[in-house]
Amino acid sequence: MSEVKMVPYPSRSIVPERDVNERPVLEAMHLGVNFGGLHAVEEFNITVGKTEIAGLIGPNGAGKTTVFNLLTKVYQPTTGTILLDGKDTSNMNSVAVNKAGIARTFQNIRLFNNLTVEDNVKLGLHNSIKYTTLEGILRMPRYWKGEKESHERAMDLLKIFDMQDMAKLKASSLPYGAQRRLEIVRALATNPKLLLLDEPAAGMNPSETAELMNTIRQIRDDFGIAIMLIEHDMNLVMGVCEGIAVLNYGRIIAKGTPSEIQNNQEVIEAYLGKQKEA
Amino acid sequence: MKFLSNLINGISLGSVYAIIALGYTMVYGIARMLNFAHGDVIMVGAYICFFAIYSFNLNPVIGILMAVVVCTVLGVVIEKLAYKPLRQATSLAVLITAIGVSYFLQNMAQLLWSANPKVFPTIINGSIKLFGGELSISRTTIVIVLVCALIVVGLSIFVNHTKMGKAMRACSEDKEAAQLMGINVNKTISMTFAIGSALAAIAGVLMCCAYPNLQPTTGSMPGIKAFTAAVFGGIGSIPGAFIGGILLGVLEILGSAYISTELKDAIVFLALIIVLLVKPTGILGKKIHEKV
Amino acid sequence: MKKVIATLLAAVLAVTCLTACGNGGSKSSAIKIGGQGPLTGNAAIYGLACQRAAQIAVDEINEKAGKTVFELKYEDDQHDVSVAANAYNALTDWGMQIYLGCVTSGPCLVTAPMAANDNIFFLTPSGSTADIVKAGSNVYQMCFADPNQGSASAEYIKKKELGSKIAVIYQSDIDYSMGIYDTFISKAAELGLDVVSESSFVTDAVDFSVQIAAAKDAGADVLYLPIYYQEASLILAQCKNVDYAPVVFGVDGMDGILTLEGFDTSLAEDVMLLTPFSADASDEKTQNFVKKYNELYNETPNQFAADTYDCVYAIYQAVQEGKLDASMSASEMCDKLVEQFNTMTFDGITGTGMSWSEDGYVTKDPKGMIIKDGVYVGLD
Amino acid sequence: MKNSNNAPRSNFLSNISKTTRSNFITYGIIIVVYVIMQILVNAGAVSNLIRGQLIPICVFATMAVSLNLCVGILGELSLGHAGFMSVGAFTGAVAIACMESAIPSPILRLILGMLIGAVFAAIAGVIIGIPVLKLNGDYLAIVTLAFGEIIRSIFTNVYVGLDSAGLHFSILNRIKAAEDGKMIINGAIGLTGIKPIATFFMAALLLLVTLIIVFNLINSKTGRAVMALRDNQIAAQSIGISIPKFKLMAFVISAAIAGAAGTMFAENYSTMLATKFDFNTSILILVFVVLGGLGNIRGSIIAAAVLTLLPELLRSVKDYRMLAYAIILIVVMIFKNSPSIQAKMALMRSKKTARKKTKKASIGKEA
Repeated sequence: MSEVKMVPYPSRSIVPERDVNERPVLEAMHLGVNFGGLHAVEEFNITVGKTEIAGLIGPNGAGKTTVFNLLTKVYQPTTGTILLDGKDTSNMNSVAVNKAGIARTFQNIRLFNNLTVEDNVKLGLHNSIKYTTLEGILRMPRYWKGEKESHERAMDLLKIFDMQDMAKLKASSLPYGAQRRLEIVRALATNPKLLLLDEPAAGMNPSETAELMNTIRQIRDDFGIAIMLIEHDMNLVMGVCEGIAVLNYGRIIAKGTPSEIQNNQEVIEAYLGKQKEA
Repeated sequence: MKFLSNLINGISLGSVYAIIALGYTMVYGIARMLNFAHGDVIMVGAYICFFAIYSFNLNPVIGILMAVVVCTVLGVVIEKLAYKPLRQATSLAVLITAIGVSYFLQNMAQLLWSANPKVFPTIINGSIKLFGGELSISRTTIVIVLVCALIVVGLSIFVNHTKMGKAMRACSEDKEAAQLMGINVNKTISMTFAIGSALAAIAGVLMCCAYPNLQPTTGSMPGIKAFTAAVFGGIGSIPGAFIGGILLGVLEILGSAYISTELKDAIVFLALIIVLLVKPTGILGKKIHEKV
Repeated sequence: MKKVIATLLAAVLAVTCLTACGNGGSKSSAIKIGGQGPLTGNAAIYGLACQRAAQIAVDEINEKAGKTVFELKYEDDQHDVSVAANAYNALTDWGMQIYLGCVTSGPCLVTAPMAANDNIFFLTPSGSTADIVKAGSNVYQMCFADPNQGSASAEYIKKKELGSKIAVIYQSDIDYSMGIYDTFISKAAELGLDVVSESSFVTDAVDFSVQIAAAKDAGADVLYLPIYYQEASLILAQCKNVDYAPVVFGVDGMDGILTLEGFDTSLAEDVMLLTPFSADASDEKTQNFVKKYNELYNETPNQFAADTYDCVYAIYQAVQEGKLDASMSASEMCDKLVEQFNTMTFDGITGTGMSWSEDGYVTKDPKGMIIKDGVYVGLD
Repeated sequence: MKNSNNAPRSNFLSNISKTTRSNFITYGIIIVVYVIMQILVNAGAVSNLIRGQLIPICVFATMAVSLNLCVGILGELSLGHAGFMSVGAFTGAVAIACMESAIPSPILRLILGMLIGAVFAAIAGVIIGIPVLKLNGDYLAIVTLAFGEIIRSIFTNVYVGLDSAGLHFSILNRIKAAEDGKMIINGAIGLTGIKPIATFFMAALLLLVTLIIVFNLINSKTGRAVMALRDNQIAAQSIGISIPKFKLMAFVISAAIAGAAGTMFAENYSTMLATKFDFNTSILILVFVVLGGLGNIRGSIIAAAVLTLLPELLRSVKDYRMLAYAIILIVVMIFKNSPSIQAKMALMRSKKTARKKTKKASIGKEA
């Protein structure tokens, strides 16, 4: 694994050196949300470089998924700004945010269970298929062309995880690991600039996780996009992430490269607790 | 004065809706099903009481007790035969079955008791005059409102402070978890149906006291209205059913008094839509967050 | 499941063809009379009354003649316009030769044009909307057309000077009530009657406080109720609750109120109504019919039953005078019956000296009745 | 990543042909049944009762298919579908009555009437669809129920008259057409004086066109988006599929089809009442959909046909007719949906086949 040099970036963040001269794909500033007075996340600041693989870790209940939900506007943030590729997303909803370039997967898998694997991927391609509803009902030439193209594109995307043979299966009939991979493919199909993966390795065995690591890098290289992931599997996080942010009680307690994080006293305490309590 | 008298009539009609709505809301809250046969259980209750009083000359109190017993048994039997096999099925399948049960009860009633309407005997007589006779409130109205309030209080205490009530609330939150905690879910649901049906019997008798017309289809329209009332107040909530019922009754009477008698149903249902637009889960309904 | 449904469907189709093939061949010596009405559902009381009365009349006729003159079949139309068409079709499949029409007006409006098209004689006992008979020259009514009742009521109130201020409560979603209400209002205006309050209600209404308050506040001393007796019973009870005691005047739909099980007849004391039929009438025919109906069904027949009973006898009279026999086709019978009905007079239990216009309307006198001590007493 | 070889291409074709094959089988069934019934009718081999049911069956099958689009494909329970049918019935019939002198061809009039009925029902669909978008589950169901009741209540009080001075319209206030004209909608009396112009051919055609629209919709990107909403709304949003847009689209298309079916239904009878399209009719259509299987279009059609005929075939049990209908409905629902009974049935079936196999095997041995 090649060592990436991280350099400081304005707003107290760091990005890989190769992305320094590019506009960062994501800049979140003072992001916060409270649910009925409870500050689930506050003062969340992060910058993700254009092709960075970033990690978001922290103990259970730290607010990691909430950060994803804020970024994708499942919840509207109470405070702060999110700039996506320089664009302010404050007036956007989930749909607009996706169209603007963020795609995600979910901690508890959310597939379209009654549809086929192929249809799940085609749904990711939905906004890039160019024909209208009426053309679809009347089966105009553009319908045939659009369907053919989306089929081919869907098969190409499924190939990333070698899932072409499963195209005709119902999504719910897939094994757990394949469902997680399908979610990633579906998210990729929306042609994002930033891909958010919520525990992509959950339920996978070590060899599958190792393969996943390679695929994540592969995706980043082939698509030239940034990836941010939440993961409990430290081998994966430390192995694939270039920059890592650690969240505890809704606040970032540390940011840095994998080696910096591994040696951070506060992070170790957050995970293991203070010696007394242990 | 005219307004006041309309208001009182509205509250009277509303409390009938409220008692029926309580049954709907109980069953919905715990079993998560729209029991469209509820209105027809009311009809059965009213018939039992009618025959007890009119044909067998029994004391009205005994008549009411008989109605309660018969309806409770009926409710439990319906639950066992028709709904229990569908515990794991989609809610839609249960809904259609409930509608089948509703047809069944109506047609059974017609075969047993004929389609001829019956006039329910007067149990409570007279009225109270206020403001020098300008405003009169029938004693029936007072009894209905009181009974309704009593049932709401009683049910609230039962649900919040007894073991069975707690089991019911647990089932309404999460059936599997309740099962794991050692609650007999089947028994709890049967119990809910029993209580709901007993309430239906009381509702039937009270409804027929206020509006003494009894036919096999007597329960269907009030049933739908009461269901609307339950949604109005936030389905699953006991005080909500009470508030929803009263509001619906008042709206219906005021709507027909000041807007149009022809369009009173349209007014009531329009109000429902507006309420749901402002508060999507009804007046006292709980907001449900989906965890992402 | 799919297989089950598919088999069921195949069975249905097979049955279809079988029933179709089974028809036509059998010709019995009896004339087939068909009728339909709501035998289930909300309006079942009317349909069942007609079915029972028709059966009594047919049985009597067959017994007297010593042979099967008529064969009767009643089908259920649930007071539903589309089921009405099905019921009519079921009757024609059976080989119906004479048609007693539907009991309620809406279905009549559907089947009358069908009967006119098929040229099957149509005589409805109780479909009272004036439009029904316009469907064809072979369509007749046994009851009053609604408009006649409205104007007759207004004339009666005027003639007897029952009161100076009139309130009307009508049912706005049934044509029966609307028809009477319309003509009553226009006739009342013509006669100079003062209608001070008009209010309406819709099906399934149980609370009439608003309507009663409107009448009371307007100071009406006559309450005209062109509605059916179920709602009337509720209105009377609720009037009493608010101590409102006007002169109550009803129409033939009010008939039946006294036989309502559980009804406190004292509420109906002094209620007046126009009805062609009174179950308490002393003539032999009525007594005989009421007795039989009571024996068989443990109920007192209402005006629907009486009209149907008369329908069967009127047809019987026309059949005899026109010398019809069962071998004729429905269409041949229809022509002969039309000829007879346009000329004959008929004495029944809902009136004497009845005759029919070529349009299909009946001419008979409504009887004014007043309820005294729980029984009808003739007015006049 | 760009090298698309031949394998997916052939997959693509086989994929299309598989769903298309299934759809064409359904079209074929409709056409074959239509032809058979038409031949039987012409030969006089069909009873009047069944002949009179042909158009209603097509209409209710169309209704069931359109409701399935809403309940099965979109996944939103609607208890007021008859309301849209009502809108279509009344507006379409008024349009047809107005065109009577201008357009002599009844078929053309019927088609135009159905289009107008569909447009008005679609408008009603948009009006109701907007509040629907904000609600979920049972609350949505109750709003549709309320809507159906409002429509019924309004149409019971609508008066439309046509005379030489043109079309007159009124709500609540009774009006009368001039001497030379006639009332088309007369309040509680409903649509009056319709000269029925619906034909079995047109009804079957309506069903076929509906099927083509619905199948083509389901197999397009719009249909996929609608089904995605049914399966997981949050996931759908996360991949850029707008909930309001596609909910509304499915809802409105479903309403428009119901409107066209309503016009056809009204034109089959000489009168039509607003009360015909009440809660009970909505429920009836829902029963077709649930019994035929959610999302199963062919099932909807079969269920609609069987259940429309059933009460008529039960005429022989007379007074017990509707009771029998109720019992059949309950029993079928329980048998079809109870997991334990389904499991037992499956067990029996497997035992049966096993027995058959052993029997065959033993026979084979003996031979």
